[in-house]
Formats: sequence, C-alpha cells, structure tokens
Amino acid sequence: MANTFSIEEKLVSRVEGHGDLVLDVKNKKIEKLIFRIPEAPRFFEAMLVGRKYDKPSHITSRICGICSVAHTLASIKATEAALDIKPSGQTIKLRKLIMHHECVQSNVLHVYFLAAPDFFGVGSVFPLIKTHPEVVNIALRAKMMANEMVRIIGGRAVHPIRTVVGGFTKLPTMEEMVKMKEMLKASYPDFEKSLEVFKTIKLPDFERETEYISITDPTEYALYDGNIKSTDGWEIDDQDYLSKINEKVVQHSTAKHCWSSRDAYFVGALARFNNNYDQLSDNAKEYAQELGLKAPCYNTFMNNIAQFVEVVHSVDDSIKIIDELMETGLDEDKAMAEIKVKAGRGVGVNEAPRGLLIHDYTYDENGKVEKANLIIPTNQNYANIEKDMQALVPTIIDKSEDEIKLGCEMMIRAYDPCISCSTHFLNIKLVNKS
Amino acid sequence: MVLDIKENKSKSTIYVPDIATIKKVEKLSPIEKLFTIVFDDPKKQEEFSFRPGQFVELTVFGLGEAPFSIPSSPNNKKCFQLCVRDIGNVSGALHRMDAGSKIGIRGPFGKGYFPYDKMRNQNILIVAGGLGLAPVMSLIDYILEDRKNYKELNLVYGALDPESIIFKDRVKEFEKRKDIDIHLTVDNTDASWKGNVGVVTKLIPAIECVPEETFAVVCGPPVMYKFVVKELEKKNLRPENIYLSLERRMECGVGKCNHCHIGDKLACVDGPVFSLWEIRNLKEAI
Amino acid sequence: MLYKILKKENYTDFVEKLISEYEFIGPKKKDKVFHDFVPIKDLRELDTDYKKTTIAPAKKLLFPPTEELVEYEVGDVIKVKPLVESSEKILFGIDACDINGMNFMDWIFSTEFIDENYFAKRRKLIVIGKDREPSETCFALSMGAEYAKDGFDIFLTELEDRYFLRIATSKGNEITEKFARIQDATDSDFRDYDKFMDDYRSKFKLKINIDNFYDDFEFIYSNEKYWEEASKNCYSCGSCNLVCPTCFCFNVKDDMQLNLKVGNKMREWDSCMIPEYGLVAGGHNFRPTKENRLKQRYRCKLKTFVDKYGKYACVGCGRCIEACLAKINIVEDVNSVKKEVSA
Amino acid sequence: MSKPKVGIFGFTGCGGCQLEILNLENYILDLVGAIDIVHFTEAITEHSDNYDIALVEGAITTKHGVERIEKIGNIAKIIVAIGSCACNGGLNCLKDLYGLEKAKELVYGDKKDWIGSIEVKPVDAYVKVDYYARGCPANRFEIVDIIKALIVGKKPEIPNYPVCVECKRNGNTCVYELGMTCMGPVIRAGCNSRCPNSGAGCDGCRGPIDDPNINAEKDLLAEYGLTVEDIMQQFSLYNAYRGKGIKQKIM
Ligand SMILES: Cc1cc2nc3c(=O)[nH]c(=O)nc-3n(C[C@H](O)[C@H](O)[C@H](O)COP(=O)(O)OP(=O)(O)OC[C@H]3O[C@@H](n4cnc5c(N)ncnc54)[C@H](O)[C@@H]3O)c2cc1C
Ligand code: SF4
Ligand code: SF4
Ligand code: SF4
Repeated sequence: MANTFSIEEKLVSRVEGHGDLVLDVKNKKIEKLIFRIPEAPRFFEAMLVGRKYDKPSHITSRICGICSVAHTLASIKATEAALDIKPSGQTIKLRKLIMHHECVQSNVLHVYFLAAPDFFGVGSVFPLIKTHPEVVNIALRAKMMANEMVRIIGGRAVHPIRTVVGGFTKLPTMEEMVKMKEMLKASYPDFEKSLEVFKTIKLPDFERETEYISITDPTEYALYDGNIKSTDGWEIDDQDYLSKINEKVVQHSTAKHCWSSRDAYFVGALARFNNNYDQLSDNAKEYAQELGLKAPCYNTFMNNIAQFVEVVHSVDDSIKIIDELMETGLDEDKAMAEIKVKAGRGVGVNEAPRGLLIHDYTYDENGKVEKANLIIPTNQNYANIEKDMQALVPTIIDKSEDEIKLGCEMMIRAYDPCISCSTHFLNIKLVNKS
Repeated sequence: MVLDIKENKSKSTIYVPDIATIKKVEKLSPIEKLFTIVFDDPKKQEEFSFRPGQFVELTVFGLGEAPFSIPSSPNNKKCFQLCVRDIGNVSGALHRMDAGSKIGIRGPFGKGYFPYDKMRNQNILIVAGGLGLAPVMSLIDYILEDRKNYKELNLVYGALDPESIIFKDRVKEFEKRKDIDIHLTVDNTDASWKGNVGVVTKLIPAIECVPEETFAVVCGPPVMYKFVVKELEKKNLRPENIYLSLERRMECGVGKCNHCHIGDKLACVDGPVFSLWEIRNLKEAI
Repeated sequence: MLYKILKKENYTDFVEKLISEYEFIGPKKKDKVFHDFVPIKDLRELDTDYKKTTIAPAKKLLFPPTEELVEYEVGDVIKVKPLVESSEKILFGIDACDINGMNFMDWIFSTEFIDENYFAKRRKLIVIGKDREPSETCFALSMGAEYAKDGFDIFLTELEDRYFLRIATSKGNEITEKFARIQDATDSDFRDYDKFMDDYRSKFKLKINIDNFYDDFEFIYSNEKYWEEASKNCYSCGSCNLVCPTCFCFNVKDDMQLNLKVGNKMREWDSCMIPEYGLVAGGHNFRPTKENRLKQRYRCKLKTFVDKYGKYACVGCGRCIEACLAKINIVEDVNSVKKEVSA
Repeated sequence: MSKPKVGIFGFTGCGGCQLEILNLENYILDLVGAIDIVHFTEAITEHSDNYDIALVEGAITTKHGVERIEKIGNIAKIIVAIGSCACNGGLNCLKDLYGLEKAKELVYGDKKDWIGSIEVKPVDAYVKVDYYARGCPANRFEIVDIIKALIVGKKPEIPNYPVCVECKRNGNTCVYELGMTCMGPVIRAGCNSRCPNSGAGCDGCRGPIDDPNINAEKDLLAEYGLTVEDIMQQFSLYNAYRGKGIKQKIM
C-alpha cells in the first residue's frame, strides 16, 4: 500500500493526442494534481487570419482528425452566419447525416478500441483480437459502416472534402443512398450482440455532480444545430455563447481552461444525454435502460455507455433522414447556395463527438478572416477532469499504485479527451517521493 | 462485332509467365550474378528456343517484371542463363534469391538478332562495355561453336575496374584461345592490373579490319554508343554492318506498352538489335 | 454493308428494347459540362446529342484505366491464372471519329501479338454508332476520321424524319431484324444521306494542315527554340494522352496482398508526357525534358505510324486540346510548323 | 525482412493519419498479421524501443519533439514520414508565415510567454526520412503499399507525376471546366485524385512533384481570377515551409 507516492505518467495512451497527469500523494493526501498538455500549441486562430472564406473549414478540420467533420461543419456554419448564406434543406439533412456518422465512427472507436480493453483487462485492442475476437469484429464492422457513410457523403473518412461553405461539391448518387440504408439496417444485430457484452461489464461506482452543457433543439436530439443549454438551468442562443462560456490560459498547459456557472463543466455524450434524453429514439432509450443509464447521470464512467446509446440513436435517425431524402430525390440545383462576400461576424456551434464545439469568425468586406476564436470540447472538460480526479483518488487511495494509475487513466479515457485538439491538450506522472 | 482476330482457345494470355526454377547462382562481379534457369514444365523447356540477342521478361512474384538478354548459347537446350546486375527492384530481389527459387519467365522476345547468317565468312568485331558483354556472349558462343564459318573474331571489352569484369573465367579462356582476339581495358585500375587503361574507344583504332568484310556488334551503356559508332565510322565500316543492341524501358516486351519506342521502331519487337543504318534517322536512338 | 431505314417514330421503341435486352452503355450527362459513356438502365438517361466529346473516350470499356491481367498464388507451387473479363455489351451513340479511334486500338492490340485482355472485350462489344455535331475542338475531317468505314455493327445517321442505317455485320443485321421496324433504303434515302454527309463535313470548322507533316517534322526536329516555346507551359501532366482515344501506353505493376500469398499483375494507363516514362534503372532518362516529350508525342501521333504503316495515331477528336490547361494545341502547333516550312 | 517491428509515433498534427491506419478496416487484421506493432500511442498502451520501422506522424514544433525524433532516428532502420505535417510541415507552418511571436500573442494574449513553441519543421529537418506517405491525411492505401513494399523488399512506388494523371484515369471533369481552381497540375499524385473526385479543386496537400511548372500554374490561377495574394495563399496552404529538408519549394 502506498501512502506516499507520486504518479508521473507520460503520454497516457489510447487517447487521441498527448497529455500528462502529475499526481503527488503524501500520507494519503493529494499534494499536487495537475493535468497538463505538453502537446505543442498549434495556433489555429493565427493561421486563419487573412484566409478567404472558403478555406477556414479546410484549415480547422486539421485541428483534429477524429472530429474533423464537426470542425468542418462548425466552421462552415460560422462562415455562413457571417456572410448570410442560406444552405438548402437538402444540404442541412446531408450535413446531419454526416455528423451522425462521425459520431458513430468516433464513439465506436472510443468505446470498443480505446476503452473496451480496460473493461476486459487487457492492454490494448491488439490482444483483444485474440481474447474477444467477436467484439473486435463487431467494432470493425461498425466503424467500417460509419466511415463508409462519411466517405459517401464527405468524399473521405477523415477531413471531408465535399462539405463546403454553401453546401456540397458533389452529392451522393441514388445507388449510394440505397447502399447507405442497407448498411445501416444490417448493423442492428451487431449492436444487439454488443449490448449483451456490455451488460456484463462492471464500471466503477463513482459519482460527482457537475454542470452539463450541450446544445439542444426542440425538434430533435441535437448534434448539428441548436441553443446552448446547461443542466444548471440556463439556455442561450448560440450566437451569444460568450455570455456564458469563459476561457482562461493556465500556466501548466497549452490548452485553455473553461468555466461557466461553476468552476468546471462537462461536455460530451453524457451532457447531451442528460440534457436531451427525451429526444433519443425509442430504441436508444431501451438500450440505455438495459445498461442502467438514466438521466440525469453523474457517473463520469457512464460517458462510454452514453456514447454507445448515441450510436444506436444515430443509426435510427440516419435511416429516417435517408428515407426523407430518397422520397424527394437529391437535387443538383440545391447542392450549393449562392455566395456573396461581405463583412460580418458569425458563430458556428455544434456537438463534436466529444462535446460542444464553437467557431467564431469575423470577416472583412473581401471575405477574408479578420479574427477567429475557437472553443474545443476537450478544453472545456479539462477543469472538470481535474475535479473528477480529485474526487476519485481518495476513494481508491488504498489500492496499489498500479491500480491507482489504471483508475486515473480509465477516468481520463472515459472523457475520450481528444488532445490533439490542442488548438489550445495527457501524461500521468506517478513518482515515489520517499 | 466480327473481327478477323481468332478466338483465343488457349488458357493463357501474352501476360502470363511460365514458372521456372533457378538452378544455380554464380557471382560474376560485385554487382552481377549469373543465374541458370530451367522451366518447371519439361515440355516448355524443350520448346524454348531463341536467337542470340533476344531477351526474356522475368517476373519475381510480388515485385515485378524486367527484361534480360540471354547470354547463354542457343544450342544449349537443357537450361538457359541470365546475367543480372543488381540495380533495382526485380534485379535486387533476384540477387537475394538462391538456387531452388521460383520465378516467372515470358519470352523469348525481340527479333534478336545479331545477323549471324550474314556474318558468315566475314570478320567480326564485337565492342562491349560493362554489362553489355552479357547479351553478346550468346553470339560469341554461337560463333565459337561454328568457328570455321567465320573469319577474324575480335572482342573489345571495357569494364569499370578489374573487379567489375564479368564472365572472368570465360574472358581468361578467350585470352588463351587462338581463334578469338580479346582486347581488354578498364576505366579505373588497381595494383594487380597489367593491361590497358581507359575507355573502349581507345582500343578500336588499333584493330585492323577490312571495311567491306567486317561486321561490328556494339552493346553497352547508353552513353557508350555515340563514341564507339564514331570510331567504327572512321574505319569506314558500312552502317548496314554495324549492329547495336539498344536498351529502353520495357513494360510488356510484346509491343503494346509502347515504352521502348524509338522513332518508328519498338525496341522490343523490332529490336533490341538494330543496324546503324536503320536507326540513323530515328533520332534519339543513340 | 446493308442500308436500311428506321422511321423516327420507331426509334424509341428500338432503343428501349436494346436497353432491356442488353447490357447497354451510352452517353449520359455527367455534370454541367460533360457527358460520359456509362451503363444506361433507362432511356431517359441516354443523351446522344452531346456538344463536347465525352470526358473519357470509349477506349475505357476495352482498355480500362486500371486492369488486372494475371493473378497468382505463391506457395510450394506457384499458381498463375490469366484474368480475362468479357461480357456482351452494346456501346450506343459513339461517333465516327471515336469509332476510328477504337479501330486504331484494335489494330495496335492485334499486331504481332494479340492482346487477349483487350480482344476478349472487343469481340463481345456490339457497336452502334451515331452521328453528332462536331465539337469546337474537333478536326476529324482533316484527319480523314469524320466517317467510319468499319469498326461498328450498325451506324445511325439522323435524316429529317428517319434514321439512315448502315449495317456492317451480321450481328448488326440480327439485332435490327429482331428489335427494329426497318425497311430498305431507297434512292431518295441515299440522296438525302449524301446531302447530309456533305452538310456534315462542312460543319468541321477547325482544320489541321497535316499534309506532309511527317516530312516537316524532320525540318522542325532540331529547332530547339520552337520546341522550347511550344512546351513552355507544359505541366508534364499527361492529360493530353490520357483523354486520347488512340493513346495506348501502359505500365505493368506487380502487387502482393498483405498476406504475401496472393498477388496480381495489373496495368494502368501511362503517358509519354510524364518524365518517368523514359526512365530506366540506374537513373538514365531517354527523354528528360518536356521539350523531348512533346516532340515524342507529336512524332508518335503524326509520324511514327505513318512511316511504318501509313496510319496516323490521331483521329482529330480534339480532346487533348480541351484537356490541356497549358493550352498546348496540336492543331496550332502543326499549322505553325507548316508556316515555318513555307516561310 | 519478415515480420518487422513497427513503431507508430505522433508529433504535432491532428492524429488523422494515425486514424487513417485504424481506418484500414478490412486490412487491419492482415496488417497485424504481417507486422508487429510495438508502439502506437493512439491505440495501444504497451510500448517498446525495439523497432525496425518508424512511421512518424506530425511536424516537429517543440524542443521536446526534437529530442524524441532524434531518439527515433537513432533506433529505427527505416523512417517513413506520414502525412503533410511530417513530410513538409504541412498546415502548421502557416503560423510561422504569420509570425511566431505574433501568433503567440494573438492566441494567448499577455500569457504568451507561458507557451513554448519553436519554428515548425518537417521530420526530415532532423533525421533522415526514407519514404514519404504524403497527404493530409495520408492515403491509407499508400501507407499499406509502403509497408508491403518494405516487407517484400522493394522500393515503394510513390508517383512523381501530377494529380491530373489520376484525375484523368478516374474520368473526372476537370474542376477548371466547372469554374473552380485546382493545384493538381503541379502537385504529386498518389491520393487517387480524391479532391477532384469529389468535385473540389486540389489544395496541394501532397506537395509538389520533383519538377513542377510553377510559373504556368501561377498564370493559370491568375487567368481564373485569383489575385497575387490569393495565389500565394493557395500555394502556401500546405507548403509554407521553406527551410532545410525540403526538396522542392513552391513558394
Ligand atoms: C532488351 C533488354 C535487355 C536487357 N538485358 C539485361 C541483362 O542481360 N542484364 C541486366 O542486368 N540488365 C539487362 N537489361 C536492363 C534491365 O532490364 C534493367 O536493369 C531492369 O529492368 C531493372 O529492373 P528492376 O526491377 O531491377 O529495376 P527498377 O528500376 O526497380 O525497375 C522497375 C521497372 O522499370 C522498368 N525498367 C527499369 N529499367 C529498365 C531498363 N533498363 N530497361 C527496361 N526496362 C526497365 C522495368 O519494367 C522494371 O520492371 C536489359 C534491358 C533491356 C531493355
Ligand atoms: S501538353 Fe498539356 S495536357 Fe499534355 S502533358 Fe503538357 S500540360 Fe499536360
Ligand atoms: S491526339 Fe488529341 S485530337 Fe488526336 S486523337 Fe488524341 S486526343 Fe484526339
Ligand atoms: S481537376 Fe485538377 S487534377 Fe483534375 S485534371 Fe483538372 S487540374 Fe488536373
């Protein structure tokens, strides 16, 4: 039993990017706990300045390979808001469809490849191929479906091509629409099997109530568009995000920290689930119930379960969207909206797989970026991760160092932190002090 | 659409190689090896006949295909040989192979051909540089096996340095023989070397030949041709009697891929051996 | 050759039957600019009155951009299998100039050695040609390729209220007998057809002064300044070759699957305008500069095959002119050579 | 080389190229069969310093990064740079174009001195890179092709012709015909012309071919209405790096 120790773990693995956790414990008391990001800062806000309106979506897509669709679309929405561009209903439906599948792609990758090895007590997905081949195969199929969907709509699985300001450079063909629907329908049995597997997993009992923030929409489980809403009881228009969301630079990190009503808040699947549970598909609700997930839920580890529930919802909703699109047929003339350059400011807000994402641009009269501000999900969770860790460590302090390390890592992984999002983000350090 | 082209009844196409086995690997120089090859199908081995100057397309499965001239004598029906320089993917892979390895062979391709019929009762002057000795080996053997029907046989051979001389045993044998005059030179010398130093062109003037009764055959790296041709012309050899074996990039070997185009000729089906007269006006040829 | 007449009112019925009976390939609008030869399932997709030449010539059906030639399995024994694909198809709505392009390919792939990968497909291709307005960059008339003498099964020429059918093969005859309501062509039909052809030929505005180019080429060959100027903007992008109905150069590649057991040989379209085209192991390049390469392209198109077989490797479709972003124009270049020679 | 040990390393980038490896789907099981992945931060916990081939993603932008890449350079027999960031600095270099100090100030304000960041450089500015899987993100099939080539012992075939070649093989309508602009004529193919396939112009993420006709491309862009500034922006998007290591500069 280690009463006095210090954890200094570099590069927590199986998270997208790099982060460090420094944890010093003396006589069972936490002396120091910082979560830091040695990831190199990338200065996207600076890269955008002076670029023409058609480029920010391509540039900001490169903030993160895993949420490239969300960045692309938040960026496009900000630009469209600034330049008063009105995309067609068809465009918006296709955008929602591609959002869903980045969510599925990312959630599946996270739940099955990155978090699942913890659940089954193996080091990574590669040994999992031998111990749980069926899980790996399900995951590969689900990922493949989602990637294929993103490829069909966006032209590529990472950093979509066809999604541009004003609409789409190319539309899926009718054959592709049919193919997408068939793939979606064929995926259900795999999720049912996964459900049975996930039911056997015991996640740590850990609860800490915090503020949960996500977008919300009266008509649907919001991912693409909506007001910003908090479990602390407020709801604002997305263009007014600055009235509630605050950012500061902290010395030990290249990522900025965010706060709102309290000193920290949570964004991501669990926040969306807590805010918008009612709008999930019936099917997804049933999955949630079977897995013991109820809104509101304050167990951070349940974020992974919420991600899985969202996958089911996304598949249901996608079939609905495809049916609607197929009924009217895709119209080339509605692929692109008219674009006129003008000066103005616009905010684009959506739900990346990891949570609330905000792009805010100001354009000059030539349609070139004058100023840009980007708020990334992981930055927002960052303070909350530290708070969670402070609450978690005392509950497991009597365990061995390795178990404590694993507990902390699992906690961090539950957030699915996407550290490469280090426009502005993990290493755990456990070093014995005595 | 009714075409005159007959329906293909065989199960094969021009792109399907026959499987063969490397029987023996000999090191000729630091970068050249001699491979002895036999087709797995005995019938194919029996049928496999070629003219000096022809080449085969050799496949190393998974790596690719490359053309190589056949240096062994056409009269040897039991096997054939390839002399390969380690320079790229296929040749590099071959150099890593041992006896017993399987390869694919298509061919023989090319018209060949050193006009050994026309060369009868004539003097023969062969100029080879570096690896260029390999393709003409077949011709030398052919002539030596039928020696009485030819007059003077001169071989001018230049290598980079003494180590790089390929077919060293054969070269030594030639030096001892009375029925072939060999003139050796190297570009870079070492202490052991007692012979000529310098490029092949330097040796040509000293060789006596009767212009109307002499055929010349030239084979070597692309840069060599222009200079050798100049020397041969000084000797008043007829352009029709000067033969050159040209190298070009080849992908198919059967006149389809077009990579070996030289003017209106294709090195693969019309060559790779051409008379100087044929290629004089092709431009870019040498 | 049989000469028949198909009334306009019977045309739709004929084509519809062909679409339902055969795998049917025809021109379809691809986007705001181009048409493309694609499988047609519904008559409404078919549009034979395309203004620009199709984006890829019909050669892609017989000689696809990438094509697997041989498959092999490596183990204790090596198993090698040729991959030859062929199924009966109708190619509908191809114009005379493109048919002549295909005829050239037929000839290339059958001289000396027969390329079975090409001919297996060619034998099964039923070609139904149809006239259309020459596009702006088309100079087929100067190349003698505006009229197809052969290479098709049926050729449709639209006269006022009827189609004049030239039926070149027994297969073509079978098809018309079976699926079309046709009648024999009468004298007046021939007269109208003749008039149509005169009129058609007069629509080719772009002319190339090709006479004696194979001699003039020698004249210009060593004029370095000319070639430098002509190729100055060339990107060495190969677009001119890749869109050409008579360009047939290809690369052969070997590929092994990750299991290192199964592999294949495949070919892909190549272009003599790409520097690697003339590059051999050891680093020597037989055509290192864009000047060398443009020269090679013009020589191959307009001289090589004339010297050897009396054929041009160009049918004047004008695709290369359209495709070249550097505005390198075979017609202008050849015409300017003529000017220099006569000056 | 049978069952080589492979390490996959991430530096400054978006992780998209590593994700592309995870996105190999049908191939991933074969891949795991053909190579031993001994280090892959994005996917596995185990890591080892015993590897033959290093696949490196991301640009080098911190002092710590320099130390890490030099260590990799000492261990790996073959280094493959993956993605624009690793191959030529990629998009990251835009911040240096903007000015490092200015960028720090813009993003971090008066706290800018807390931020350690050095000039962005590609991997080959520090260690010898054997092969380049270019693109943003790298084409996953090209990554597999390189790995396959290394296993069977051949030189990976990486095209040195422009994107137009693949674009034409794919039968696309040139985007210039549709009124857009494209960097395809001067940019290295190997991406299967994925942007033009999707009706968008090439932005140049794979960097130029060995001998690009830059002047012709500038003329062409100007003809399509781009101003000199626009043209420079288009050229610089993925190719702003001008320092050591880079073979051809297009700016
Ligand atoms: C008619 C002829 C006869 C030849 N005879 C011999 C010989 O006897 N011994 C010998 O060592 N070499 C010979 N060569 C040269 C030999 O073909 C090349 O060295 C060989 O192609 C290199 O292939 P690689 O895969 O090792 O090299 P890489 O550079 O990896 O070549 C890749 C591909 O490019 C093509 N290619 C590259 N270089 C050449 C080239 N020089 N000629 C033709 N195609 C090329 C081939 O299709 C090859 O598959 C001959 C070439 C020709 C044309
Ligand atoms: S001539 Fe034009 S199309 Fe042909 S390679 Fe040059 S630039 Fe490309
Ligand atoms: S060279 Fe140009 S005009 Fe001639 S056939 Fe080819 S693409 Fe058509
Ligand atoms: S779209 Fe771009 S890559 Fe394609 S042909 Fe045109 S310029 Fe070349």
